[in-house]
Amino acid sequence: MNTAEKIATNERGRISIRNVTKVYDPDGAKVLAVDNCSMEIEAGEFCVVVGPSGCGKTTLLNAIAGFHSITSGEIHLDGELLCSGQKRTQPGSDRIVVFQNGALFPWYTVLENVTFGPVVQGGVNEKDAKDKARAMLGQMGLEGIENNYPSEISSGMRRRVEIARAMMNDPSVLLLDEPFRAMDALTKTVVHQFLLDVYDKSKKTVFFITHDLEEAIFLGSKVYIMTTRPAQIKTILNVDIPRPRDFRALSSATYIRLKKECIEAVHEEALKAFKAGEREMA
Amino acid sequence: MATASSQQFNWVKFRKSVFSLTTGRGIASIIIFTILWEICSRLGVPIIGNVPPPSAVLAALGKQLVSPAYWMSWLDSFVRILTGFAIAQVLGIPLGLLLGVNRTARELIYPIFEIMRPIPPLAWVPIAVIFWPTTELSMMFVTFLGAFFTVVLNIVGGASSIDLRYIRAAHSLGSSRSDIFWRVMLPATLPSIVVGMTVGMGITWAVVVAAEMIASRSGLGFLTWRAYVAGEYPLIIIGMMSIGIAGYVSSALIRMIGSRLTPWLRTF
Amino acid sequence: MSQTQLTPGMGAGEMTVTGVAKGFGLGPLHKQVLCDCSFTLEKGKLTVLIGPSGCGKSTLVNVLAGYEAPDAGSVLLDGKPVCEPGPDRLVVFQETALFPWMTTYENVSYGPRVQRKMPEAEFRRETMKLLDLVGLRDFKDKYPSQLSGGMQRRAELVRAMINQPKVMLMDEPFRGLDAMTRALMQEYYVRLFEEHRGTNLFVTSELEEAIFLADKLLILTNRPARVKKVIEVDLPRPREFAMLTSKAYQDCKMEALELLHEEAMKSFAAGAVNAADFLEACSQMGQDQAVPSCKEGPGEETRQ
Amino acid sequence: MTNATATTAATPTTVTAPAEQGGALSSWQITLFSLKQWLKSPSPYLNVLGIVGFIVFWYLATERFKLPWFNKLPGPVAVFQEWVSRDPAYGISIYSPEYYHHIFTSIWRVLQAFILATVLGVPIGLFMGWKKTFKDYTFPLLETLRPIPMLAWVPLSILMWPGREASIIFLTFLGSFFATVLNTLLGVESIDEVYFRAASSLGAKPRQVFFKVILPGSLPFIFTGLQISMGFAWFSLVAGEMLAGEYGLGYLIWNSFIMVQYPVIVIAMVTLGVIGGFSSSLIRMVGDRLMQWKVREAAR
Repeated sequence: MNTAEKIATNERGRISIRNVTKVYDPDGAKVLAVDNCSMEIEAGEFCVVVGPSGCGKTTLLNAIAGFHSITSGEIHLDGELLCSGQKRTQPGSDRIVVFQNGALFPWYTVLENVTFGPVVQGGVNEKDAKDKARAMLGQMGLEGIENNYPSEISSGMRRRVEIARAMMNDPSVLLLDEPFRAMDALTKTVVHQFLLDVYDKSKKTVFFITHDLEEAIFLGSKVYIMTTRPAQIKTILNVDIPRPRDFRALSSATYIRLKKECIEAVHEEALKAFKAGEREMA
Repeated sequence: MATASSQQFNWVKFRKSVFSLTTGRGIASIIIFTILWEICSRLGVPIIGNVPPPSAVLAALGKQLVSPAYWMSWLDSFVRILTGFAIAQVLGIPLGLLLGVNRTARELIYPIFEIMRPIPPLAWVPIAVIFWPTTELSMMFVTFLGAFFTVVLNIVGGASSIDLRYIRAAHSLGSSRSDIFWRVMLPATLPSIVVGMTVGMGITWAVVVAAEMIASRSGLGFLTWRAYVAGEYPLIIIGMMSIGIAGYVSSALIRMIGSRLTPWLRTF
Repeated sequence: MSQTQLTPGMGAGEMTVTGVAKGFGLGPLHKQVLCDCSFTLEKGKLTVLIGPSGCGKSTLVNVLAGYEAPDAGSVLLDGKPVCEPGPDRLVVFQETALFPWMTTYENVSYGPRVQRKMPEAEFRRETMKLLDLVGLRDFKDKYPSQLSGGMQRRAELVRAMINQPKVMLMDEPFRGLDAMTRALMQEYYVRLFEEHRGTNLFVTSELEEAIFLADKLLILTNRPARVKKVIEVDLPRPREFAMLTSKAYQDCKMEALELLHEEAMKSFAAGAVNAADFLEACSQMGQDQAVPSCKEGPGEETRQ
Repeated sequence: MTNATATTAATPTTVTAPAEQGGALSSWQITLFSLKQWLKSPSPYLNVLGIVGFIVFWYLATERFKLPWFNKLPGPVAVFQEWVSRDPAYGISIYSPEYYHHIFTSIWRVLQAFILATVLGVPIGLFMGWKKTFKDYTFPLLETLRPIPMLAWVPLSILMWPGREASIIFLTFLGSFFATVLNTLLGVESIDEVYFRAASSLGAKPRQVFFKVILPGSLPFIFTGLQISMGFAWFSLVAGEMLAGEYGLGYLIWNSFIMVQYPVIVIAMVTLGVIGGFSSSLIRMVGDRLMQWKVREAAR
């Protein structure tokens, strides 16, 4: 199945993370957030990273996005060095992030938000960008809300608009930082399906962070389970549920088997993180 | 590790914050400002040239620091501030709480506050002078007014925005009416009381200085005004600086007391 | 007193709700929220209330707690009518309503302190014991803002438990926690319940959580809310996470899901904004009704 | 109540009917209905009662019973008679051009100072929030000057500027300038980091970040700042005019005090209050106009 995926994808979006280590040093107390972590993400792969909160997953994502530097190791995108201990490439529209609590600009309408990328990058006139955005929103089933402000639409809608905003820029990689956290289960199922549809159509590389195991298995092609801080890879899971997936995948034998397989591993890490968190707070 | 650093004094953090670029730039900017001021003043640049140069101010400051009259002005101003401010708290906090808790009282009295609010406190000076038998009392009254409005308005705002869940939880847990007031409403409004006090203190200083300039024979405001009338221009700057320091110290004091009163708001 | 606390089922009460109706607003702005709600919270049972988004679950909790009087119908606790809030029916709120200005210890001991029925020494001992039970002894002098989300929920649980209420009303208490902490808290809560066997009402919008916890599942209809169906959940106790893949669980989920789906369709027809997402979720599932699948429950966009 | 219960219990479907009608009602009907409800509640009467009670007390204390201390104050009747008199005893009433001259002088001064403070303060504040280096150099200076109350600047300002007009405007400007700068800075700093990250991730260049994120994002704070600064402007204007003015409402208050024309003091005070309140609501209106997204958010 992997080969089939490869043919469908253009070859953009291969991420290779090599021996990345990150040490935070605020006020002299050294905290090891990521410890010698390596991953190879194929172009067009849906990669999900699962780990307890505060385990350093976000640090990894921020390094890829260009928000943070790393202490040592290297991250490459399509063979080009993105960042290493010495170098940090500025954030750019080839790696777009969808944030935890959403980052649609509240002062722009949905349409203005979606056209933000093309407009600031220049090269397109505003009318073309708007037409393209309308077409894209239409394709994604989001028509009729172009002139609303983000505060006026439901949280599920908001997250979908944000994904549309990212897709407008035709990025190599889509970075999702626990985008569906704090959503109730129902809304989640809707946005999950939406994200899967977008992925199936575009075959972009997706780097998805979450601490919900079920979500991870349902969405991902490959699931990396991380340990608590310092983050290391504990298990790698190949999810061989065929695509396109929908909710039925959740009751498939493969899904239940995979879930059973790693529920213990995740639970153990969660407990560890929970205890560690309490010790730190005491 | 984290526990250790939170309890012991963190030297690395301290060094970092004291010897940072930000501090250096801050000091540099003040030094540059002072030098520019000196130069402009000496060269007689229009407008700024009329201000006495820092060197003259420094010379005058030496004389003032040893003069008892200068320190008497500090004392006089502080007495006025503290009296006016204290009365404003004593009357304002209960009234604010009453208006916050009791709907009828709020609807009856609050509109009067709304109407009075846009009138600058200074506009009250003449009326106060007419009303009160002595100037001292009228100045205290104006000081009081400045702080009073701010405190009451802040408390009413705070009391009416208490999260309903807290009151409900307290009800459920079996609180009496007085328990709800003392253990829930009061602590929940405390942060807004503190904010009201801090802002009120700032206004109080502004009002006192103005009142002293207009109607008094003592205090820091009078010192500054007299310096102008008498043509001792460096003394104007000294007066201004003294008022600035006094105002800053009293706000810092209020903030300190405030953070004592609301330990749960401290950032850890 | 402390002994009774640990004896299963002791001090638990039975709550009977008959024909409760409640509406808000006057004249043309009137909105009927609850209508003819009748059910019983059995002694020592964990009843879970689940219903579509914005259907009035919180209003119902407010009525049971005595914060709001019903327009019609009656709420009886052990035969006596409920008319005002009291420590015999305690509410654990959405997010948490720990008083931010009190330490954990002061929060937990608040009830006995203001009820003035127990001498200080006794409730001090009791508080410490309960804090020990939930592993918060080391945090007794911390303010709620210094606790993690999970710890806050545990503190709030014991703040209610110390009063030995006849009924505990949990209004979506784990809302807003992340998936992992939430799972841990569910486990924690279900252990606590299985030891103490008080009468509990648990309100949630997550079907998976509901079935995992419940003895009895009450499904509400759309606004104006009524009890649509009562489902007995006969999964064995103690509950384990492994049960989430069992046949009995799947069957139960399927039944509940269908009912919720029906309600969502109705609410969509009535033009509710929040229902749009729900209906979409359902239509995705509608492609294959035979397999009741995805973990899922009605969502609530806005806090009530 | 029992009647209502019967219908709800018997035919649940009819219960939804009023709610649906509520949705179909036009907005002005709902407004009208809420207005009626409001008039039925005690609040408007209590509001009026409070204000009337205050005026009655003022009247009784000053003009009727002439209580000690109060008897020196002008009473409401005297003030009102003077205010609407065609032939005012002290020369100030709604018919005298003098009155409007004072008002317009004050407004004109505030307007100049306020516009100057906004034009200078908002960009400086935005720039401080945008470039850390700039903030490092300017902020300590601002913090050193800020605790000095505007009024303490009066003598210096008279000394610095040629002519009274300039020094009064300078004072008024100072009052509003600090509030504007600080609130703008606060506004920039209150913008969630995530918006900067999103913008840079979408390929925005620094200049675009400034115009498309910093400016709109800090607008709510800027307008709060402008309202506060308008309050300070009037505050310092009154001080400046009292000490150094030749016209204006502050001068009118002080002059009437010296000339023992007490009712005029109250007239001027009330006028100040009305204009002050009006000017700050004007700013709020402009703010709402510019921040449709905020208004709609609140409407939800």
